Amino acid sequence: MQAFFQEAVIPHFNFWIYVVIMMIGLWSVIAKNNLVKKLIGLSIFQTAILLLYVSLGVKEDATIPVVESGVLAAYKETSATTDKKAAPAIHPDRYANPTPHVLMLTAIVVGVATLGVALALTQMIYKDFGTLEEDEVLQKIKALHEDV
Amino acid sequence: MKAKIFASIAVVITGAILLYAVIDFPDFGDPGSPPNAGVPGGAPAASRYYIQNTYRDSKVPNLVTAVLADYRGYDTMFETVVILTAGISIFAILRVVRRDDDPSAPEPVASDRTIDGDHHRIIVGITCRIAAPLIQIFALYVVAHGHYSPGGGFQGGVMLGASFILLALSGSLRETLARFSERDYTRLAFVGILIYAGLGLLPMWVGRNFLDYGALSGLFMTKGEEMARSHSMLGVEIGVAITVMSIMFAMFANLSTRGRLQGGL
Amino acid sequence: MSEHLPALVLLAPLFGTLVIGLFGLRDHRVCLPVTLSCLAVSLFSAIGLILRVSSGGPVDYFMGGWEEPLGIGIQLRADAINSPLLVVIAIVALLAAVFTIRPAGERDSEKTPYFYILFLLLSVGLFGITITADAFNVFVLIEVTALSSYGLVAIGSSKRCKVAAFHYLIMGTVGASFYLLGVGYLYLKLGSLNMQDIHTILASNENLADSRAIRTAFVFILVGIWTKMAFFPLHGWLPNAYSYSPSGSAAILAPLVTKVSVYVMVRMMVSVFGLDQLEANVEWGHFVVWLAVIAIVAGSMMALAQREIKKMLCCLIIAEVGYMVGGAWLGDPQRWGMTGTLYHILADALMTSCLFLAAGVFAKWLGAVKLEDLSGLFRKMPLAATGFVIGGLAIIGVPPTCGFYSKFYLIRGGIESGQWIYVAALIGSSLVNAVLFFRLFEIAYFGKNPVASHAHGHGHGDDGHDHHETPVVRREPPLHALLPVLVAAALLILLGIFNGPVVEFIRTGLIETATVVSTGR
Amino acid sequence: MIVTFDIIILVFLVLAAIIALSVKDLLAAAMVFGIYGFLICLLWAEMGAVDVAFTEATVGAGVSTVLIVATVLNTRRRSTD
Repeated sequence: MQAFFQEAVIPHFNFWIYVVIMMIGLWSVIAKNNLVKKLIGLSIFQTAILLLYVSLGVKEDATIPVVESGVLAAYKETSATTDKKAAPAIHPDRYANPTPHVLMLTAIVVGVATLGVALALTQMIYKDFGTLEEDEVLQKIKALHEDV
Repeated sequence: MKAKIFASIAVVITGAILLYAVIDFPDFGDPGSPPNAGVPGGAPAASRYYIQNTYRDSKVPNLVTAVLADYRGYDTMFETVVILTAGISIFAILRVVRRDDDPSAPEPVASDRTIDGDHHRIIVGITCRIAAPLIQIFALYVVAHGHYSPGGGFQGGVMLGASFILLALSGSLRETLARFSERDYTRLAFVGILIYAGLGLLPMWVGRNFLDYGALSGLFMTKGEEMARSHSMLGVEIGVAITVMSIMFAMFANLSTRGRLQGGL
Repeated sequence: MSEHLPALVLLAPLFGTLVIGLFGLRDHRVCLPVTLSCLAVSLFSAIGLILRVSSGGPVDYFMGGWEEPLGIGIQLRADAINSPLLVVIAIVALLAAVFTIRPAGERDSEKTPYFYILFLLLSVGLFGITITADAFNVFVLIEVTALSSYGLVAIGSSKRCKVAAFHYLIMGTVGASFYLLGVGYLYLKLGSLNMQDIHTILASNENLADSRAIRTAFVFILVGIWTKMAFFPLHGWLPNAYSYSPSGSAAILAPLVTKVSVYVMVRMMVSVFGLDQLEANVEWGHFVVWLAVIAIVAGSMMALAQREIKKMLCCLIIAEVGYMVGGAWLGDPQRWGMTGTLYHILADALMTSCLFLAAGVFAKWLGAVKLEDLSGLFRKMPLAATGFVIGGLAIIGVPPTCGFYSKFYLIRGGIESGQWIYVAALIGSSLVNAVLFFRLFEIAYFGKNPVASHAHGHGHGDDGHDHHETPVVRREPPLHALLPVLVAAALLILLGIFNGPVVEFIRTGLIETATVVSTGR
Repeated sequence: MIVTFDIIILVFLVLAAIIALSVKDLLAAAMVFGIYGFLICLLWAEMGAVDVAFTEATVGAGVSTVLIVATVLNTRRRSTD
C-alpha cells in the first residue's frame, strides 16, 4: 500500500485530484436538475481539464515563463558575437513550459463564452416556461405537445 | 433518481478509464517529461524551441505572449472569434428589440434607477465612479505591458469590460450605456477582429503567409523583422482587448436585463 | 495568389462577417450579397485547391510562416481526403444561403444580420476544422462551430428550440471537452500538437502506441467526436435541435455539422493514429462496427416511428452516421470501407442538404410539418417535389444517384473485411428507407386531401405564413427557394455519374497518405 | 512550485466544488463558484502559470460569477437540488 502511494499517488497528486474534480463536474452535469447548477457543474468540468494541462507544464525549480533582464543581457552578449542560428544561451529547464499556458488561455475564454450563451438560453427557458428545473420544463413541453 | 443512477454509472466508468491512465503519466514537475523536453530519442518539444528562441525571433521576454500572439497566433485569432460568436449568439437569443408596430414588444421600464437620489447607493456609486478610470488605466497598462510581464489582450480586455460592468452594477445601466452604447460595443467587437485579421492579412500583399508579421518591418519602420513581430503583437493584443472588452460588457448588459437593455439589476 | 488558397477558403467568410458586422447591422440589405459573394470566393478557392492537390499532391500552408521545426506553428493541409469536402461545404452553404433570401413582402426581422453573421461564422468553423492539421486548433474551431450553431438553433421564435439548444449546448460542450482531454493525453505523452508530428512519433516508437495514456487519449477523442456527430448512444441532442430550428439554419446545420465531425474522426484515424496501428488492434474495429450496426438499426427504427418530416430526416441522419462510422472502421486492406466513408460524407452532405431544403420549402410554402400534410404535393409543386424525390431516391440508394454508389463501396468494404452483419444492416436500412420514402411518395402523389395547411404548428418560427384554403392546382415556391433544391438534386445525380473519378481521387490520396505517413513523412 | 501549498489548495478546491454544487440557494452557489475560481487562480499562480492565473482571476472569478449572478437575479434563486 505504501509503495503504491510512493509510486503512483505522490508524484501524480495533481492528476488524481483533476480526475476527482472532473468527475464531480460531470456528475452534476448529468444528474443535477437545476439548469444553473448544471452550468456551474459544466464550468467545473472544464476547469478540471485546465488543471490537467497546466500541471503538464510545471517543472521543478523553474520560474514563470518570462525571461528576466539579467538573462537577456547575457543572451545579447552571446548572440552579438555569434551568428543568429547559434545555440542560444537560455536554458530550457529554467522556465515553465509556456505551451500549455497558451492553450489554456484559449480554453478559459472558450469556457466563459459557452457559459454566457448557456445563461442566455437559461433565461429564455425561464421566460417561456417559468421554471429552471429540467423535469418541470420537460413536463410542460409534453403538455404543450398534447394540446396541439 | 434515474438520472442520478445513470450519472453515477457514467462517472464511475469515465473515472476508472482516467485513473487507469494516470499511472502512465510523467511525474508531476518533471523537466524531462515529453511536453517539456520531447519524446526520448526524438526531436525536442516545441516548448523547448519557444523558450530558447523566442527572444531571438521577436525580442519579447514574455514567452506566453509571444507564443499566443505569434507562433500560435492563428489559434488566438479564432479564440477571439469564439468570443465574438458567443456575443452574437447572445444577441440572437436574448435581445428584444422594441418596434413601434409590434404590440408584443415589452414596454419601456419607467423607473430606471440612477444613483442620484438613492441614498443607499450613493457611496458605492461614487466610489465606483472614481475607481473605474483607475481600473481602465491599469487595464491599458496590462495590455501594453503584456510583452514584458504577465498580461496581454485578454486580461486587459476583460478588465476594461469589467470596469464598465462595475459602473453598471454600482450605478445604473442606463448611464453606462449612454457612455458605451449598444451601437458602439457591437461595432467595436468587429473592429477588434478586423485589427487582428487585417494585420494578419497585410503580409499577404508582399507574398508572405497569413499572420507572418516579420513582413511588416516596412510598415512599422523597424530595422529587423524581430521588432516588427514585437510591434505587430502589440497591435494584435489591442485588437483582442477591444473585442473582449465589448463582448464582456455586451454579455453583462444583455444577461442582466433579459435582453431589454433597460432597468438593470 | 494561388499559394494562399488554403487560408483564403476560410478568410473570405471571416472577413464577410466583419463586413456584415460593421455595415450590415444598419442596412440589412448588405447581408445577403456579402454572404453569397464570400461563400463563392470560398467555393472557387476550394476548387482551386482540388486542382492543385490533383496535380501536385498535398498542399501545406504554415500560418505565420513558422515552418521549421515542424510543430511550432499551426499548419494547414489540404489533401485528397479533405479538399472535396471543402468544395461540398461551400456548395451546401451557398445553397442554404440562397434559400434564406427573403421573399418580397415578408417582414424583415431585427435579427437578420445576426443570422447571417452566425451563418458565416459557422462556415468559417467548418472550413477551418476541415483544413487544419493541428489537433488543438480543431478544438478551437469546433467551439466556433458549436457556439454559432447554438445561436442558429435558438434564433427561432419557438419555445422548444431554446430547450433543444440548451441540451445541444450541454452535450456539445461535454463532447468538445472530451476531445480536448484526449488531445491533452496525446500532448502529455508525445509533446506535440501537430498531427503529422504526432503520427511520426507514434510510428517510430512502438511501445508508445500501446501505452495506457495513448489508448485513453484515443478513446476520449473518439467519444468526444461521437458526441459531436450524434453517434447512436450519444445522439440525444440531434433530433430536437435540428427539427425545431428555423429552416434556414437547419439547411446548413443538418447536412454539414455531423459530416464534418465524421471527417475529424477519419482524419484522426488516418493521419494521427495511423491505419496500420488501428489494424493491429482488430478487436477495436469489430467493437465499433457493432456499435455502428446498432446505430443504423436504431436510427432506422426511430425514423419509422416519426410522424413529422423533419424529425424523420433527423433520425435518418443518425442512421447515416452509423454507416459512416462503421465504414471507417471496417479495416479492409484495400481501404474500400474508408473510401466509401469519405465518398459517403460528400454524398450524404448533399442528400441531407437536398432533403432539408425541400422540407424547408414544404414547411414554409405549404405549412407541411407532418407526413400527412404532404398529400397532393405533386399537384401543388411538381418541381420541388421532383427535387425531394431525387433526394429520397439517393438516400434509399437507387442508381444513378450518388447514394447507390456510396453504399456500393461501403458494402464492398464490408464484404472484403468479412463484416457480414454490417452489410446486412446497410441493406436492411436501405429497405427501411425505401419503405419510408415510398410511403411519403404515395401520400404526395395519391393523397386525397390537397388542402392540408391548417392548424399544425407547435409554434414553429417560420412556417404557416399563408393559410389560404384555396384549392390552388399548382403553386410552386419562388425561384430562390426552388433553385437550391433542384441544384442539390442535380448535384446528387452528377456526383453519382462521376463517382469513378471522385472515388479514384479519394482512394489514391488516402492510400498515399496512409503509407507516406506511416513511413515517417 | 511548492508541493505543500499545492496540496492544500487542491483540497480546498474539491471542497469548494462540492459546496458550490450542493447549496440550494443559487446566489450562494454563484458566490462559492467565485471562490472556486479564485482558488484555482491561486493554484495557477503557484504552478508558475501567471498569465493563466491572471485570466482566471478576471474571467473565472470575476465575469463568470457576475454573469451567473445576473441570471439568478433575473430568474429564481431557489433550486430543488
